[in-house]
Amino acid sequence: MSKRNPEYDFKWCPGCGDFGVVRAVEMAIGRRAAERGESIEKTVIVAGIGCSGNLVHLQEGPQPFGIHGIHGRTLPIAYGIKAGRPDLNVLIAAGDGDFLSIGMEHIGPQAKRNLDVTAVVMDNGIYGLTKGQASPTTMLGVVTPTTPYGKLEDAINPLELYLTLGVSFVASGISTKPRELAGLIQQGMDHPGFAIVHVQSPCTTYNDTYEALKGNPEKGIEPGAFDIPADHDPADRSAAIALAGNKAIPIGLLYQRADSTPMQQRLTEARARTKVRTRSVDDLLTGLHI
Amino acid sequence: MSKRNPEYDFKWCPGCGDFGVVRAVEMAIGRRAAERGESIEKTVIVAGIGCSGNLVHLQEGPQPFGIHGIHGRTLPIAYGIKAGRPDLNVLIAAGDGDFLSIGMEHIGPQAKRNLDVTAVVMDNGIYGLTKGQASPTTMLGVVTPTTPYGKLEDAINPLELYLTLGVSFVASGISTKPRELAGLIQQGMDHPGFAIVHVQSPCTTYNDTYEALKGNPEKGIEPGAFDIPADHDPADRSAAIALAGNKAIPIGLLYQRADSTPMQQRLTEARARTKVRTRSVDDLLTGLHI
Amino acid sequence: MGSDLVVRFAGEGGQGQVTAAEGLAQAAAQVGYHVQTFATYPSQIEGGPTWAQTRVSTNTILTQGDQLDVLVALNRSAYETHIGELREGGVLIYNSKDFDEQLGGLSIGLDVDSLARATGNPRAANIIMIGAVAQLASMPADYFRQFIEARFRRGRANDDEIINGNIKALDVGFDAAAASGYRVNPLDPPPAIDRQRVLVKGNDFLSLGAIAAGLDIFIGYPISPATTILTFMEGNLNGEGKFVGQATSEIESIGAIVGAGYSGRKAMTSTAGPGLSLMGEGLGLAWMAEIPLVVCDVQRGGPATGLPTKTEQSDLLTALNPGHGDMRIPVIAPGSVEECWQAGIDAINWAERYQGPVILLTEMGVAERNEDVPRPDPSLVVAETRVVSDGSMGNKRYSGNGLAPFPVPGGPGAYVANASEHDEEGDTTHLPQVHVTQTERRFAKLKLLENGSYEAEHTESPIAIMPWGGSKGAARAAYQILRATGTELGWLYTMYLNPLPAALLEELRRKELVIVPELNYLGQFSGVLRGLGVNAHSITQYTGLPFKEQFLVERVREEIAARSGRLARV
Amino acid sequence: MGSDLVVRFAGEGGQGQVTAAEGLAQAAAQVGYHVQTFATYPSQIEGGPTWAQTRVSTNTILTQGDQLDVLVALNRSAYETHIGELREGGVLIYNSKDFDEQLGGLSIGLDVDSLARATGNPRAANIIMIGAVAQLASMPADYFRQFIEARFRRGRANDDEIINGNIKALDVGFDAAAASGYRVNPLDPPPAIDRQRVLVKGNDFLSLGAIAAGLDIFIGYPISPATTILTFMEGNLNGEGKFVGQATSEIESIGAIVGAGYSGRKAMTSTAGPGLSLMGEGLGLAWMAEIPLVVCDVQRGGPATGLPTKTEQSDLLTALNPGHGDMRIPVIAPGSVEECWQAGIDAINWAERYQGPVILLTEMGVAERNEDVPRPDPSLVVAETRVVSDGSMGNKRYSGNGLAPFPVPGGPGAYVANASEHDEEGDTTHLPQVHVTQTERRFAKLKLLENGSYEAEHTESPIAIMPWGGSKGAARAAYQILRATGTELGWLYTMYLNPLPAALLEELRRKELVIVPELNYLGQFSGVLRGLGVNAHSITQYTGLPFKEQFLVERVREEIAARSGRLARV
Ligand SMILES: Cc1ncc(C[n+]2csc(CCOP(=O)(O)OP(=O)(O)O)c2C)c(N)n1
Ligand SMILES: Cc1ncc(C[n+]2csc(CCOP(=O)(O)OP(=O)(O)O)c2C)c(N)n1
Ligand code: SF4
Ligand code: SF4
Ligand SMILES: [Mg+2]
Ligand SMILES: [Mg+2]
Repeated sequence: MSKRNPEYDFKWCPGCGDFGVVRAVEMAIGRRAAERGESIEKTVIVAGIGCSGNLVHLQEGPQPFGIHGIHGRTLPIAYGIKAGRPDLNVLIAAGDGDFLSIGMEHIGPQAKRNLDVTAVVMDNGIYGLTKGQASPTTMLGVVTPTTPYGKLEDAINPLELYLTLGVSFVASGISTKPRELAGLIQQGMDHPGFAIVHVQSPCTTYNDTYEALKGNPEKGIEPGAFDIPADHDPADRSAAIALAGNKAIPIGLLYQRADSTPMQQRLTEARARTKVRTRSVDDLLTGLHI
Repeated sequence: MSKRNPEYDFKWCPGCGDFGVVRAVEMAIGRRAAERGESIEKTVIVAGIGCSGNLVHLQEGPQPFGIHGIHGRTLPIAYGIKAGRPDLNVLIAAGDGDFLSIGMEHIGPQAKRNLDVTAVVMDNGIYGLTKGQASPTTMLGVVTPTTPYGKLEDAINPLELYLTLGVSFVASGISTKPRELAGLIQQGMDHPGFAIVHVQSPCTTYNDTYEALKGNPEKGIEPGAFDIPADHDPADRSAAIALAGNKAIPIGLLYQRADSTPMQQRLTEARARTKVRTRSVDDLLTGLHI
Repeated sequence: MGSDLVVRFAGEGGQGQVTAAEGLAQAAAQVGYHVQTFATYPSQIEGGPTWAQTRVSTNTILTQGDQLDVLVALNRSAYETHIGELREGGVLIYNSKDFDEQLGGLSIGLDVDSLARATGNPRAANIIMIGAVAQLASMPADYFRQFIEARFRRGRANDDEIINGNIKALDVGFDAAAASGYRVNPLDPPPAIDRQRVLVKGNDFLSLGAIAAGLDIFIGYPISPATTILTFMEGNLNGEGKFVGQATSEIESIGAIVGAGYSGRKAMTSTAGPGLSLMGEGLGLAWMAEIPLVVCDVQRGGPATGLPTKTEQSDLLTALNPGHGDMRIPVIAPGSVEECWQAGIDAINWAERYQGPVILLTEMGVAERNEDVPRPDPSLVVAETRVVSDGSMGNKRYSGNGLAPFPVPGGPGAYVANASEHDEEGDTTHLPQVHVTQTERRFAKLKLLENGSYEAEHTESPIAIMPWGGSKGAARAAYQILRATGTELGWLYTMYLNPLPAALLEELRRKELVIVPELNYLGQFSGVLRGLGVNAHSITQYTGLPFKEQFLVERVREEIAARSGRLARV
Repeated sequence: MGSDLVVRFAGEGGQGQVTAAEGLAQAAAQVGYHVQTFATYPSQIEGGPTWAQTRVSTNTILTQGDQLDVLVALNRSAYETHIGELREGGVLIYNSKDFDEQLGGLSIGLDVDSLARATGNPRAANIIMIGAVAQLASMPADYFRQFIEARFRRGRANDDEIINGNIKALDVGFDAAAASGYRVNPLDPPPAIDRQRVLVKGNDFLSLGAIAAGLDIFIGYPISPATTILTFMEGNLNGEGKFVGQATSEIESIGAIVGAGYSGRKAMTSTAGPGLSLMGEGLGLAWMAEIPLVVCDVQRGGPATGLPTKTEQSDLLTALNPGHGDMRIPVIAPGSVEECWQAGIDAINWAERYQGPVILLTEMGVAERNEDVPRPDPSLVVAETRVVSDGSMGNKRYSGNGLAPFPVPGGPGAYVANASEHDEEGDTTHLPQVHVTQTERRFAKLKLLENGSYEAEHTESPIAIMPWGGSKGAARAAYQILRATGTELGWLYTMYLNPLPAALLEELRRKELVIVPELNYLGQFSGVLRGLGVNAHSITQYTGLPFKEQFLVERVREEIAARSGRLARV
């Protein structure tokens, strides 16, 4: 927001990973706008409901447009925005619960259309805003207020899921490295098609995974995340799937489809190919004449 | 249904693939009940909305229970039935639109819980009941009333999707071979966990794929389906994924997880492990005493 | 009554009843008659009890017709179900292949399939039936020959062959009926042909209206009886900046048109009850964040999956209040195919005018019926478009007590469109005073829609009949009969159900009794009217079929007789 | 008034206001006072304006209290926002670390954090504040020492140390307040301690009621302010045959409890407005296929995401009519924490009794507040269970005009539970007569629920006040004040909103005017009542906060003065 309202401004808890993500988003959209000589108002942030989605209200400096809707529906809204205005840059900001639980149904369809938007998914492995219940990425066996005997469901592997659903750009970031994250987000926005940047963004209040992600040799904790080796070829989908299947979380660009044709281009091409004639309402009425 | 009402009984079009599927379902549940000395009433068919779902009304002979609900929600309903009555056999009958479009969100969660039900998905690559619109399995470029320039979305590969989502039993059948199909369904029901039997069931009215599936050497049409080689090991998930990735559709059992622990068993084990004490309402009230 | 002909084709799905009824209507319209069709069938692709009806008249037509002049029964069960509706002196044509016992009354047995095969065109059964009906109604054969010329002359090599085959079939029908010696009341010759008329279905006409008002984006999911709007749009809403998409569910549809409306475009979706039920949360978002969009709900029988192919007016309460919290969505419900055009235009205009969601509430009975209506002139359409922000308000999206210019992404005035309560820039706040101000502002905007037109006749009468939606025709017919037979009764009608035209609401509140015929159990609209301080009482019907005129005449008489102490059913 | 104390702790989220308020309530309840708490905060984990209030009384408590005897302001903005509600002679305690300017009136500056640290327990700030408040209200220190004993004595090695630390903190608070020399009206000594009372929140009590009525299956998705029902169930609904699950969405929740209800078990979910909006289609399925189940909707501010942590009564229309088509879901809305127990029981019983869905409609203000209530005796609960089919009806699930035995899968009587219109065995049919019969049968079953209890006082008065849900307390307080000051006014109340107890509806229809205080914009319940033929008119408030007693007193006086020609707002 452009002005600050100390009376009601949203606040994340100290140390929340989302602070890093908002910085990365600002960097990415600011830099990209500057590079293209575009105004920041050409960018729309579509936010989910959760601590994460509040990112849309916490942009510093020149303001992008935003829409902060209902739980789980960022992708349908983004689909409509791009249908209406293919020229806009659409960025999604959502939590793991929002994107992968209630909103999960919307990923596949956008992948199949190759909708030209970039989703930044802030994964803290928990429902933050509703106070710490299990999310789809919470591990099997973890105790939360809704899983008193330990979570009974297997966790989702989001990266593998995106790849199978046919998402044409899949990257993985971490909130502690906002600069690298900004780079991935910007790459995703430049990609012509559906891009997901899945971010490890720990919740200090309900699921503090900083140590688990970083590792702690003294305590014998292996790092839960690792940088994707430089020799990984992002055009190689099988290699990407193999990386995603790793026990630790690969950080970096996993996959980018080379011949990515986004929705709008498909439509334009199909219309041209089938030589659709645009008939006016008057013509159409004439066709109905008795 | 037990009695016939010629005034309003549902009818499939002549040649509809669903005739083969209903036969297979009857065979499977009838034979299984007989083998286990169980009454047929221990089986519930949860039906989706579409031509396919009407299978639930067309059972011959002794009647199983059925629930014919709303479009896309077979799996949530099945989840509730098993939560309430783990002893029942629950079979789902749904179309490709019902299961993979509006109902798609529900597959992952049941896979993660490993809900002990068997879903028979009747895939005709089209919305039959609403008169021939594109479905998620309709191929890119196909012209339908809703895709006048050819379908713009890539088709889903359902088998690959199920495998990635973690479904613990994945089979593929074809309506022209009801006996084999019955076998797969029965195996699915015997499997302790979430089983999907995805069936090619052509729609003679809107998408007649009999020839495409069978092939026609005279016209140079390669068969669109092939039997899974006998040496395929269903315990091998990678091999199953490779099979699913084939251009033609593999028919047979693709995958069955060996150590499949269904939802109810997970709960029972977790409760035992954590030694949960069941407290009566009286005890709970006493805990609130002033 | 000599100017009127009602024909029903009844049998099982797949026997071509709808084609026959529409063909008869088309032929009759071609030569200058007014026509209206109606069809009803079960929710399946093959089989099941199906019938279609055509009314042909020299007068404007209000309903599909109560009683049949001709019943074409294609099987025994159709005969048994429908014979009771054949008027005295009416003629039965039955499929003698299916049941050829001796039937009483004026009946003609025709083995239409064999006869069709004999013409060399096995698909000509419909034409044979049309020929027989035309002969019975004394419609000159020439009219139908013209129709066949017009319909089948398409510049193909074998046009002549096809035309001759069909004319032969027509003659077979003519001859068979002539041989029977039966006649129904002969139709007067048609009025002079008005080439400024079109023959159109409700769903198509409404789609055309929406396009004429500038619709840009349409995203929908198939569902009977709304699917034909989606397919019409897929076929016809194209060109620069236009987009039509098939969604994967109604939850995706509503989300998508929220996004499209937010992006500055005119957006719409169509659905039926089950889809509307899934859109409640999304409609709340549109209400809260003030996004212009139109949801067209084509009502069918409810609740749940209900009766997918039957007509009912039972989604009104959901249309007004589709989701939790305080909202009251504007609703426009066309009463006839003719009104669908303007309803389509107004729905788009209203959404733009008050910056919010609008429900275009129609119903199977209007959506799928054919009517001949005056051809509208698209050049006269006034398309309204929201006032766009020029950035002079900074980042403020909302201000004061009403509407503010709409900031369009890409342009100046960036803000957050927020489904949580929010301040002027769209920042979330729960301060009590902000919720009060914003709630009042959202409702105040409805005032911009209170100037809709309405019909009022005999306003001096303390009792009025006020139908809504597709029950208008039957109510109007009943009203005319009642007035003609000396009943003191006023007429009130509008397609603008919420907000009601302000002057109409005043008029309604002055009435001693307002009788509301509606096709639902609860008496939904009369309940709403009572909520608004109107002493309204419903005549309900919930059969899945439209009202009959005579039924309403009798029920209105009863209501008037028992007018005191009217209370709701539940 | 000497028997009453109202204390508010206000500041930013995370400063422990809720803990302080609940601690004070607990301590006061422990020694025999009646207590009630109330808290309000924004939808975020950290920060934002937050306050919590405790009322302590020697009498039964109806509301959280209009005016404050003590305001504890933890920052400047809290001071500014709330100081206006401090009664004359009330005392302000403020955090002198945050703002230590000279303030007028009776004010005590305390640097609570430093003081807490000085006691050796930095988390003892709450206890210090409680001590100060107790001293100001002349509550004997002994009571609080007892409370600390009871609360912290848990058989740990360092129990003594912890207890002594907290007693020290208590004394710090006592001393600071004593040093100020200020006093609020002293509280009378508590009534004799009633050990048959429990201190409980609405959500917990309602959950206990449902469990007592035999709830088997609970499946829900987290959402404020309903999440605590889900977590309560996860923790406490266990044992043979019981199942609790976290769903992945509300669409999954409702589907799942339909399945569970169908399977023969007692099933329930809980949600708030956004989830309820997503359940419309599923509730239609339950209505249509006649599946017993309970949806508990804990109302918050709406529409859409709305005000997730504020209280409002704006989901009523959606509860009654959650989806398309003709339905009218039974609704039970408890008016206090005490009523939550019975409401939980009745909701389960109703679902079983009429074989269909029931909505248990509560609200943030009731769900999260603590009240001391009489301990119910679970052995006296009458749990109703649907009559199960013995197979003697063959495959018929439905018959005649009302209820039929319920065939449970696994047992005899296989049928299809069908969301499309259907015959007696659940086979789909669209025959008009079947839709008529089945619709009427579904509605006729509501008659089984019309015998609910209600409160009626001074029925001779032509005007009555009739609140619903959580507005009961404030309305009751206002009613008492109005009667005491000579206003002629009757009292009507029930938690059974649909169907209303038949006798109550008659009573309501006899009234000249029924005044309905409710927390929404539309005046939802009065609109429903007008639909039922009752001349009802609302007093509305939509601030996200509960009513104040004095506000209602004044507004009721105005309504009575202007009683003629009452019409709805929209
Ligand atoms: C339809 C609906 N259901 C439930 C909720 C309640 N809700 C708000 S945020 C949230 C989950 C938040 O988790 P996540 O998306 O992971 O975001 P986080 O807070 O962890 O960033 C839920 C369930 C809602 N607002 N709307
Ligand atoms: C909520 C909702 N949306 C849409 C529909 C309309 N509808 C009925 S069946 C169907 C699709 C049928 O396709 P599929 O599931 O593939 O079944 P098939 O008829 O091909 O067997 C649709 C969209 C509905 N009944 N409910
Ligand atoms: S609860 Fe967790 S996710 Fe939410 S703001 Fe706090 S740390 Fe961040
Ligand atoms: S439309 Fe297709 S799927 Fe439906 S019954 Fe006919 S052939 Fe089968
Ligand atoms: Mg999260
Ligand atoms: Mg299909």
